[in-house]
Amino acid sequence: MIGHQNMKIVSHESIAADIYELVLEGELTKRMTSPGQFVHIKVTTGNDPLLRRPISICSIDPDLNQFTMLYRVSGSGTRVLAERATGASVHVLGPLGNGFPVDYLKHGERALLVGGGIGVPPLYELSKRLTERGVHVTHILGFQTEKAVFYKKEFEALGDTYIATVDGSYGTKGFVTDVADQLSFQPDAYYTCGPAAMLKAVEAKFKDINGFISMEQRMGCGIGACLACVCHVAGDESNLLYKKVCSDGPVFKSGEVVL
Amino acid sequence: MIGHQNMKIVSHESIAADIYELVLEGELTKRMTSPGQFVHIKVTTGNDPLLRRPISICSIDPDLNQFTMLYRVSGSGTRVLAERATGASVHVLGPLGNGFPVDYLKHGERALLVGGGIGVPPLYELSKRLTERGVHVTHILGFQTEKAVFYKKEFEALGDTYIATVDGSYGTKGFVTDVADQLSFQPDAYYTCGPAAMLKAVEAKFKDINGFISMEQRMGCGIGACLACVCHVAGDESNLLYKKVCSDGPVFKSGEVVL
Amino acid sequence: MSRFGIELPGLTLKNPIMPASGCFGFGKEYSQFYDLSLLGAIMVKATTREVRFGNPTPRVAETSSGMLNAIGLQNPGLDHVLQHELKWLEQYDVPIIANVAGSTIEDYEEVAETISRAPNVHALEINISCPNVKEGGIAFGTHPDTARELTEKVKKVSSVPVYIKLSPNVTSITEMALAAEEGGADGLTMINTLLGMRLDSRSGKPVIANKTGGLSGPAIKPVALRMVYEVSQKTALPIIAMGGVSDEMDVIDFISAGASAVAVGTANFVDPFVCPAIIEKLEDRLKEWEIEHIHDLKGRSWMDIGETAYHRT
Amino acid sequence: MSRFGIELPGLTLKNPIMPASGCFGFGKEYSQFYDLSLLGAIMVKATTREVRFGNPTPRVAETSSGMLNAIGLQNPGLDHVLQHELKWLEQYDVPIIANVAGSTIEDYEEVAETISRAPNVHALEINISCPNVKEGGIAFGTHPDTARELTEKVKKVSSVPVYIKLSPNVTSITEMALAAEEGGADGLTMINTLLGMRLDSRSGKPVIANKTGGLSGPAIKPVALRMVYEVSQKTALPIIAMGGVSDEMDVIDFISAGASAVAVGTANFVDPFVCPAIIEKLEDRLKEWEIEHIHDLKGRSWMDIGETAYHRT
Ligand SMILES: Cc1cc2nc3c(=O)[nH]c(=O)nc-3n(C[C@H](O)[C@H](O)[C@H](O)COP(=O)(O)OP(=O)(O)OC[C@H]3O[C@@H](n4cnc5c(N)ncnc54)[C@H](O)[C@@H]3O)c2cc1C
Ligand SMILES: Cc1cc2nc3c(=O)[nH]c(=O)nc-3n(C[C@H](O)[C@H](O)[C@H](O)COP(=O)(O)OP(=O)(O)OC[C@H]3O[C@@H](n4cnc5c(N)ncnc54)[C@H](O)[C@@H]3O)c2cc1C
Ligand SMILES: Cc1cc2nc3c(=O)[nH]c(=O)nc-3n(C[C@H](O)[C@H](O)[C@H](O)COP(=O)(O)O)c2cc1C
Ligand SMILES: Cc1cc2nc3c(=O)[nH]c(=O)nc-3n(C[C@H](O)[C@H](O)[C@H](O)COP(=O)(O)O)c2cc1C
Ligand code: FES
Ligand code: FES
Repeated sequence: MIGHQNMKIVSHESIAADIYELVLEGELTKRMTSPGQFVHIKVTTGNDPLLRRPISICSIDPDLNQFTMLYRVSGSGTRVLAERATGASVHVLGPLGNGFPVDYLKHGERALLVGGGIGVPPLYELSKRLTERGVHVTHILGFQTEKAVFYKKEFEALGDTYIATVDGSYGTKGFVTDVADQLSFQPDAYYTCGPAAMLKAVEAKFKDINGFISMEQRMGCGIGACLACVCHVAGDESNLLYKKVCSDGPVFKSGEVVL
Repeated sequence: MIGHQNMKIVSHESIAADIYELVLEGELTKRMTSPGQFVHIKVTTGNDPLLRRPISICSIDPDLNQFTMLYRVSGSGTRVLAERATGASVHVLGPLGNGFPVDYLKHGERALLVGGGIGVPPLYELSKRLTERGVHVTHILGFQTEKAVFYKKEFEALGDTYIATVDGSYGTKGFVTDVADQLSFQPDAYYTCGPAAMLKAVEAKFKDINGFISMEQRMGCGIGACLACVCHVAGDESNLLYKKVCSDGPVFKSGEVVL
Repeated sequence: MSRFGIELPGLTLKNPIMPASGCFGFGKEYSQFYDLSLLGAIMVKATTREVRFGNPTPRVAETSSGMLNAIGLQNPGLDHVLQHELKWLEQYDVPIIANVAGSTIEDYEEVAETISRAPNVHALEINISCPNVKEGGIAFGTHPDTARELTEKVKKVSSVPVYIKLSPNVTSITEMALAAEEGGADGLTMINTLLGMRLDSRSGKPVIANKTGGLSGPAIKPVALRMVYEVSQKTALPIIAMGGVSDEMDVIDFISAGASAVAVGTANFVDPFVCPAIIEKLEDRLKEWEIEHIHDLKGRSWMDIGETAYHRT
Repeated sequence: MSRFGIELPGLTLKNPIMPASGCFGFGKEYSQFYDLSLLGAIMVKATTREVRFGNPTPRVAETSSGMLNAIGLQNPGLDHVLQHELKWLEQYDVPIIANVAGSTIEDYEEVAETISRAPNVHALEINISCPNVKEGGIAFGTHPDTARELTEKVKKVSSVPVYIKLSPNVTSITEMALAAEEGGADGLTMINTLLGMRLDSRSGKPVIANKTGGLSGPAIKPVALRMVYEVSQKTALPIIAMGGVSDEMDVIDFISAGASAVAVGTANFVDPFVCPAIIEKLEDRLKEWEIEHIHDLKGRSWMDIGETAYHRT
């Protein structure tokens, strides 16, 4: 169930170019159970920035009552967030939306996790959960450039991890699909999160297997009330059906919605 | 000359009900020479609150490159300021305006300093400067109630100090003018800062001697450009003459402007 | 009597706070956070005759102390709203204000007539001010004659009192208010959003797919307050005010400006608990100030002391 | 050629940045902070025929991401402005845009005729949009016929090009722009402030002595941007845009919306060094983006790629 809490910043550091790792502590963590869900953060009090920011849950530590999010500083809100110091608190609404189904795969099956840029974080908790179940996990992570790469070691600890960078400064030069082309096995399912173009390419490439796709959209409320974040339903000729990314998603089955 | 600097908060504490003492450090302090001048503070980055806040310089420590301001939390800006922690920085523009003339009185003469509420702070540096010159200083400080009293000891260290509270919970019950009625001497000049009603009463009471009155007005620019803070010139029948509180004041000679 | 009870045409409000149309869906999402019966009323999302998908995404963008939206009247259509959304809301003890939109006068008439018969719909809010659709919407809200005519027609068919929702994107909002009054409106709701836009600085293109959108939130409060202040001095109609309300002080400001009740829009997105929080803090504040009834503050921004008019029960 | 050189009627601008009228006095105060010759131009405070004291205080109030002002055209009058303020400004290598206000058409004509002859006045900005005076001001700015007539009359007597300053408090700003164009205006400046108000929540009374005031600052940027976007598509007149500009990205947005140059108002109060800071950062940004000339970005919000019109020298 969705809750809300002023959560304490217990650690906050830069881990790659413009990428921060933020660890928050509070009872709200107890409600976080499904990887791929997100939280809605009010980065500061006051009216500027006004809206909350949707950020994925990257990992959950129920024992410590802590969860981690990774975010990229891009606009006004994340810029302010990056200045908030350890000990301060931020207001968190969440967990929101529906995450990746962890139990879709059984022990011994093979999962392919494909993340692009700031779409990588939610795959981390997912990968932990899948490996706990005995699912074999392979990661393909795409970044712009070497300096933007993060959490490589963390993912490597869980399964094979391939990195692609657009400028070739690290790993394979090119896109995640370029790495996927060279895969020596057929996964039983894929899980992906990243920029829309990447999601489309991944869905097209793996059209024969089932996948779970986490979408992004500009949000107002984050809880399904304002209809800011809708997408069309795949195959709907009336063009009148819709899903809300915030509350029906952000994770959809492949082929469910129009990317 | 007016300067500007991101100044570091070296100490920040609550010293009375809703009253905070803030010590800022930086080279800008070097420019602060005249008691009664003020600074214009941007309490936080971002657009809300948008405008700077005018706050008087309460004391200056040129050796440490530090100055102190005292402020009352009343609205959105001071509320945000009160949350800023030691180590953080606030942007300061100043020193602004014209302060109290310290050299108006000679060694051995008597100054009466009358402050009301949040008008008290600028009198502190003034009192230090006057006593340094050998001027005998008497303070009358008015507050709403006992809990709102601050800097009593600091003023007592410099000269006789009488406190009035509106509710009588501390010192004389009533207004600063009630204390002034009982003064056993005639001061050679008075210096006053506080709410408009108090300034008027003080000016009326001491109409036979010269005084220096620090005014308050809502400000835009703080530097004389926007004409937000004007007041009428006393005795001007055309009603077209004006002074700007920010740059011609905030300190005026008694009888100079319409209070 | 409570500090809060308010009688308005068609509406008996427990308190002056209600969510604004389009910012609360049909209530379902917020019902997970608190009991909707706490609210003074609910202004539900605009309903049109047919189902509408609305505009392409992105539909929202943030601005300094505000947000832009161009949802484009997405809604499941009149029948579905009646059979599902309003039906579902019947479990709560809260009057519903149905927000009516359309492309033609006939659309408005049909929706108004039908929806006004729903048992829990106690008033209509006629949306002649939506800036985000090509036909209808704001066009009706910027010409006094059209607004008057539309009000008359809707009044004829509605079985509950009719509030006209005014657009701020006009030279004289008072003129529009008077046109609505002449048309027989029972009340006014104001303001809808200001037409604005945001560009992506890098590409130079509009962030919102619809290009322009409606500006809401604290940024527009000064404009909304001024308009309520102006209009409340010129018409006898009760006003439900909105525009940037996010705490109890904002509510007091709008009541002081002349409003009878207040709606909360964008602030629900910032804090889903904002409506009950405001109700609680408003009650505390009135107690602290020893104000017997919220309407003792009504119009005090422009009334002489002592002149304060009571519109209470 | 520089990335910045811009030719507009009457004006050769070193760069597209100038302080907005009323937010910079006649420059003296800001000259203690930097060399005024750095600026593209200076829009000086409104000048009326006679000296004016303006409105009682308080004259300003803060709002979320904005401020209200009701200065009321305080100025030392035409003669004094000519003999002292403009004279003093002659020491700087910067074109002056004189802001002209009045209560009657004759007032405007007289001020325009005389002030346009000052050697450093390169253009007039006709303020038909001041919301803070009882007579004149905004009244001229909300009726197309009056605006057209005023423009014609001022054009006849002015010896420099005439820019009309548009009010956002209208149903159709495009209509007003076209009226100015028909009247013979050489350019437009937009927007002036939105009419708004703030109440003191405790007393319920207006904070500003004049009761209402003009809203400026980042809060109004979305409205200003939308209006520039609309107007620039309908008229051939160059636009000097303003409304909430506080950094170089805001400048890029207004140029992308269709403006030829940009003025900075309220931001000068927040940071007196803002104009030269913007000029510097704008140049850096264009370099980084490999944009040869700022006008390569002009109108790109609505123009198709490749269609970008150059208004450069
Ligand atoms: C379900 C979901 C999960 C996400 N998870 C992460 C994450 O784990 N880490 C991370 O860095 N980013 C994540 N994002 C993207 C993140 O929300 C945006 O980068 C962020 O909101 C940008 O805010 P800003 O203040 O930097 O930018 P601004 O430009 O100031 O934002 C202005 C407005 O636009 C919205 N916005 C801007 N970019 C995006 C975007 N790409 N997606 C959605 N809204 C946007 C903001 O939320 C805000 O309302 C996620 C987005 C969604 C929808
Ligand atoms: C020359 C001068 C010296 C001052 N010195 C001090 C001081 O040493 N300590 C102190 O606590 N206060 C001082 N004040 C008053 C102080 O500026 C206000 O209390 C403060 O600006 C209120 O800000 P806020 O964010 O609390 O209120 P808000 O209500 O959020 O302020 C909104 C706007 O109104 C202005 N404003 C509100 N109250 C006042 C006021 N009384 N005077 C001027 N502007 C106001 C604010 O600056 C801001 O622009 C001084 C004022 C002036 C003019
Ligand atoms: C996302 C969103 C959707 C809206 N949809 C509607 C609507 O369907 N009908 C309507 O009359 N007003 C609609 N509005 C306008 C609000 O009801 C309200 O008038 C406006 O947002 C100002 O109030 P606020 O500043 O509190 O948000 C919408 C506003 C927002 C932000
Ligand atoms: C204090 C103040 C005084 C102003 N005086 C004038 C004026 O004399 N003439 C005028 O045309 N505009 C005047 N304006 C309007 C500005 O020039 C500008 O159009 C408006 O503030 C929007 O820009 P901004 O958001 O950058 O401030 C004034 C604005 C402010 C804030
Ligand atoms: S963000 Fe409001 S419905 Fe999804
Ligand atoms: S505050 Fe601008 S002139 Fe004084």
